[in-house]
Amino acid sequence: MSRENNTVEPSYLDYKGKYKGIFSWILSTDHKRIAILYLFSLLAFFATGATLGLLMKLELIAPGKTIMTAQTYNAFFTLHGIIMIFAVVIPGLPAVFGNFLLPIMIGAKDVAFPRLNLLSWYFYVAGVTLVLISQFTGQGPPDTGWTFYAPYSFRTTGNMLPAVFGAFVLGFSSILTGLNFLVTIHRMRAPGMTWLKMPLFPWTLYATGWVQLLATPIIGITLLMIIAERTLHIGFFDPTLGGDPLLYQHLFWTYSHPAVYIMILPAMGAISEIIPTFCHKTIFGYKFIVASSIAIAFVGYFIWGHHMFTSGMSGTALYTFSLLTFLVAIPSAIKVFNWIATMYKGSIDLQTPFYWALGFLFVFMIGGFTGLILGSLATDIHLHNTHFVVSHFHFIVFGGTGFAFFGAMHYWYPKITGKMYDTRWANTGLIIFFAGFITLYGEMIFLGMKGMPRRYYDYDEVFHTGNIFSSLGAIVMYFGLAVIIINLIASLRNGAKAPSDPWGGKTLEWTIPSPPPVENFDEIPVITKGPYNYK
Amino acid sequence: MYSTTGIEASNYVSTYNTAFYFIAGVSLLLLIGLTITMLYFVFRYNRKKNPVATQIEGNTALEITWTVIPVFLALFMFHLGWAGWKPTAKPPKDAMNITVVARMWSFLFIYENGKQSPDLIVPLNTPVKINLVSMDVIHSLFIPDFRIKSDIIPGRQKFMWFLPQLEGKYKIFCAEYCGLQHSYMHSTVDVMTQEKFKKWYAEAAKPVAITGTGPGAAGEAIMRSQGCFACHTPDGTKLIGPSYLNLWGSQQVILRDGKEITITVDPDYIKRSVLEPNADITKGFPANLMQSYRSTITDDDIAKIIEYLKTLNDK
Amino acid sequence: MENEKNHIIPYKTFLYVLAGLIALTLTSVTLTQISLGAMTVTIALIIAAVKSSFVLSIFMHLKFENKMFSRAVIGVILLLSAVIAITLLDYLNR
Amino acid sequence: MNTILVTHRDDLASKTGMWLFLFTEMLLFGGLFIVYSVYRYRNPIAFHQAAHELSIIIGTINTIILLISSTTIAMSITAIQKKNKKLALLLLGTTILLGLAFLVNKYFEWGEHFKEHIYPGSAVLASRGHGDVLFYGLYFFMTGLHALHIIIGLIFILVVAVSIFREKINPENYVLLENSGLYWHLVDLIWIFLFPLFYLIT
Ligand code: HEA
Ligand code: HEA
Ligand code: HEC
Ligand code: CUA
Ligand SMILES: [Cu+2]
Repeated sequence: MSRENNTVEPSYLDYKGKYKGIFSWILSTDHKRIAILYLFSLLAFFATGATLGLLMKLELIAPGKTIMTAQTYNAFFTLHGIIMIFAVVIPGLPAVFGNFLLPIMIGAKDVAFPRLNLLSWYFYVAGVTLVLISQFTGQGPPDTGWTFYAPYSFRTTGNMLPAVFGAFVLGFSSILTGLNFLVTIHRMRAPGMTWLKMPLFPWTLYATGWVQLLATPIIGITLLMIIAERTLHIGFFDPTLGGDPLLYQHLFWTYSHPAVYIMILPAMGAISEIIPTFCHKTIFGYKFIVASSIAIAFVGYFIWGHHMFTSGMSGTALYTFSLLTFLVAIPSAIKVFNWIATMYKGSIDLQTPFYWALGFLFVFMIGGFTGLILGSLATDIHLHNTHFVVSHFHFIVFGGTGFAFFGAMHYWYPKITGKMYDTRWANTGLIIFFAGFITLYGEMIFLGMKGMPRRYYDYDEVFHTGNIFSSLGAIVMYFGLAVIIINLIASLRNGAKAPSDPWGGKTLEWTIPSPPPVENFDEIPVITKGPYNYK
Repeated sequence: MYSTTGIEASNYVSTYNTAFYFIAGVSLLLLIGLTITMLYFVFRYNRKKNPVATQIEGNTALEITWTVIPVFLALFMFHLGWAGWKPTAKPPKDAMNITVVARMWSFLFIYENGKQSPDLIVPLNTPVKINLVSMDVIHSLFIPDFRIKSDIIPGRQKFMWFLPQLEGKYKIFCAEYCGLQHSYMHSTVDVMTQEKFKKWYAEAAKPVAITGTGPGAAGEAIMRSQGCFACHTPDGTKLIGPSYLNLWGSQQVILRDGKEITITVDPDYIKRSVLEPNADITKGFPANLMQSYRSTITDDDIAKIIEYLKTLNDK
Repeated sequence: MENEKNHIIPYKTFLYVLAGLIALTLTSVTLTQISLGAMTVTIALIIAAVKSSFVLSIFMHLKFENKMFSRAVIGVILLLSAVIAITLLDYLNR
Repeated sequence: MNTILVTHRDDLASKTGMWLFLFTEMLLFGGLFIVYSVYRYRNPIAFHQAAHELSIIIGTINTIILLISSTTIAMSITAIQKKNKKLALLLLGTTILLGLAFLVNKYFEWGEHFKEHIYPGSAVLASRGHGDVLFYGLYFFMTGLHALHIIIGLIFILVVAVSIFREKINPENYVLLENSGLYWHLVDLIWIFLFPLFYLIT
């Protein structure tokens, strides 16, 4: 801590480089500045997507037309899904916190390919821009859902091409980030940091990197095939040309199932950082957590078929996919148990990030358990494409990845900005948010069990009561989120100055000043001990 | 939809319940147990109560325990799911065959004697095998009360079967997103006693029930059962396809082989529009949305449809 | 730094490999032209696999590089084969 | 490794990065191979007969062209290691010429199909049935994507050649040349599989 005030090096925020003003950001190859670029663009897209979600819920508050037409509703859930999946939760933690912290946590000065890193941000923004362009050009917005199922995606008059191409470009951005992280982790760990001395967040980024690298090309080529089929009428998936629509689903989910682990693994990594810090205790079962990350990444590659249980796959395929789906739950179970065991005999400091971690554990379990119910063949036949599925993935995507994202934001906020935030407001926001969240998505479980199909603009009267509750939950959540975001923004101005290690964390990022200097480390540290050493 | 009365509307309800209640039960126990443990730790090992943490690196015996137990639980969950699915693949030999033709945005059920109906009418306690045919995109036939659903894939032979066990009317939904009116693509299963069904089935002469009276009533009934009104309106509102109002005898600009020509709407044109809708595309409307009705509409029907269209002029 | 071990492969090696590759190509062309029934696919693919292992190990230096690279390549190939196999699990059993 | 960032150079890192990129390329084509195997399995006869119409001669010539070009680019690495700049450039030039020859062949081959009105979306093709539509769809898409990779590879090699000429790539620092070689070999590798799948298995 002694270095804090007499550093010669300016922080990355004050650094004066070649360029001025906004150019010093959008042309910067500093991993920390790129992370901030990602953070702000991502929050903007998240706000867009979340507003669409809220509007959809308002439409669903009563049967029949409430505030929008069916066409608008269909376009909304499509855009909502595309933005939330491809532009928010897939890049989410890796692109923002991974970019900022990965090099620091492994004791490096930057990622392996800084310029490639900046390029991937440009791809990211370009991809989302294309998706947004598709809304306002051509004959109406795309209306296929984020899954672009064939053959509907060839029949619709919606403006598919920019949206599909946008998703393709976003995939490219994701690949470049993954590639960069893999090389960085392989080549740039500080001297003495062996694989098993690496903190868990970089470990999950490593596992994620492989999934990004090896799964994303599959959707890339699939989206290219859709484009070719729509423009050149090459027969791939359209049954009128001899194609098989199920093959499209196979290819789509070959990527999109592993993609859900791209979303959750870094989230699990962030939770694995938060819990030991606030328990002031080394993590329980480090090696098992590492192994389970790799197991999730690996097994997760082979269970895509559980999205197609009612599509008429062969019995053998159903058997295999369902069995493997249950097996992939085991590594997640191991993680949950180890996290809870870490709290045992800890010295728990109840700060906002820790509350988020507790919230994460709770909603992640609900999401995971609803996942198990969907993984079972007999039950999925009834629940597939109902609001039960919608509930499952909001619990686990928003509840899992989203909670971890907000947890990480509150955990690393002092490091990134150099300011402390107001804890009281942060906790208030969290409580409102949590209450809204459970009402909103909890109710959907029962709607789904009753048989309310998803992507329904209008619904039967029997579902009305449940939808009222659910929609009210969305409004409550809206206020909670507003409190949280406003508090964080206000703290940028009013917050107290953050010390270099406000929480008593032991990983490398807490050894350097807040905010970090441009080069991260004056001197590259030499690692001799494990990452969570509280002795 | 989600009956909790304990009476099972189809043969799948009990297998569904077994799997669901086992998985949900174990999950709920774990959720409550783990949450309480977590909260207890947070309370008991709070910094105020426990200022110094005890460092514990791990415990291999524990790790093995909490790996192996979930593995067995998970395998059993899988087993229940598989056991519940298996019967769906094997329809009984004596099952009654019905074909469903799904298209944007209606179902049409066709019986072995040629009878057509927009609702699914089945006899109690008789296994029913439904052959699934889609004319355009993927749809999905979903009967929540029966706990059964199956996608209907264009270009593929598929079936689903079930045994209705309780008299009554139940909802059918389309559960695969299929475009604008997806949420309006629903229908009803009507499970009736064997005798009642036999009577209904024997009224084969009239494929569809005519509700109205007047010259166009038969045509309108056909169009209602075929689902034409999902895309066309009789009152001039533009939906997906052109409205029928004042269509008959009017001049229309159409695209034939990419060239614009003007035609007069006459019986031939109507016939072409219904049987080969993608040969002539009305200007300003998308091609490939309306698919041929050759398999379900006869020339006789078309004549009736024309009678109906005539009634829509100059209102 | 690891940049030091620059293995130099003599020109001759490459020419031998090229000769081998061309020979294999011609073999595969002739073999598949005689009708071998179901074996044709297998033979053609085996020859292609042999050819690619030459390209990978010699042209692409895998033989002389850190073992990590060859392991990764094998891993990726196995992964892709597994994905194809699982997809076919559906199609072969419909 | 603790040198200052700007002058820091890590050849192994850039080679690792290149390999990882090649993995994504392998899976990109891998997706198409999945499609190919499924449709071949479902339309064995049509695929069998359609493959007869492709010219084995052009295919074989193109295979050999690519193999030679792979050899020349591999040899140019040896040349640069032996500090023989002229030979390295000559070998790279040969590679580029061979790559262009491949494209010219492809142009004539495709032209032949177009003359027979066989191209995606053509009425003639549609009238021949689903199996043919799928076969030719895959054929044009896969060889087209492959040709696109050839073009990208040629540009890459051209850049490398210029850098060698300007001695930016030199016996001390030639990882870029190695990377362009890796890319080119991958393109070759993919062709090694495309060739039997489309031309030979008849
Ligand atoms: C972050 C993203 C994420 C994650 C991590 C998961 C995790 C899981 N998902 Fe989910 N899923 C989605 C995102 C995600 N999912 C999305 C977006 C969709 C919908 C896509 C669409 O159609 O639009 C979806 C859809 C989906 C389906 C398809 C439903 C349908 O359409 O019919 C299925 C079916 O099997 C499924 C299963 C699972 C399972 C078994 C897990 C498991 O990994 C969960 C494992 C976790 C636990 C089980 C909890 C912790 C464990 C314990 C506390 C110990 C006890 C455990 C045992 C006894 C085994 N998911
Ligand atoms: C990360 C993923 C994510 C997130 C966070 C959300 C968030 C929300 N989603 Fe979801 N959703 C998806 C991913 C996600 N969604 C996906 C993949 C689908 C499937 C799409 C498909 O079918 O193709 C889907 C589908 C989906 C449906 C189903 C549509 C249907 O099938 O008929 C519904 C319906 O209610 C819904 C609602 C919501 C709501 C109310 C929120 C809310 O939680 C949003 C709540 C947030 C707020 C209300 C706060 C907003 C705050 C601000 C605006 C201020 C912020 C300011 C700054 C950041 C500066 N979503
Ligand atoms: C999926 C939506 C859809 C359904 C269902 C549908 N149509 Fe159409 N129909 C269209 C569209 C779109 C057009 C305009 C494009 C074209 O001509 O193919 C059209 C055009 C027509 C035309 C030509 C109208 C004109 O202005 O030239 C007639 C007649 C017609 N439909 C009759 C029917 C009948 C009869 C049925 C039911 C048996 C039916 N349609 C069902 C979408 C539909
Ligand atoms: Cu038909 Cu949805
Ligand atoms: Cu999944």
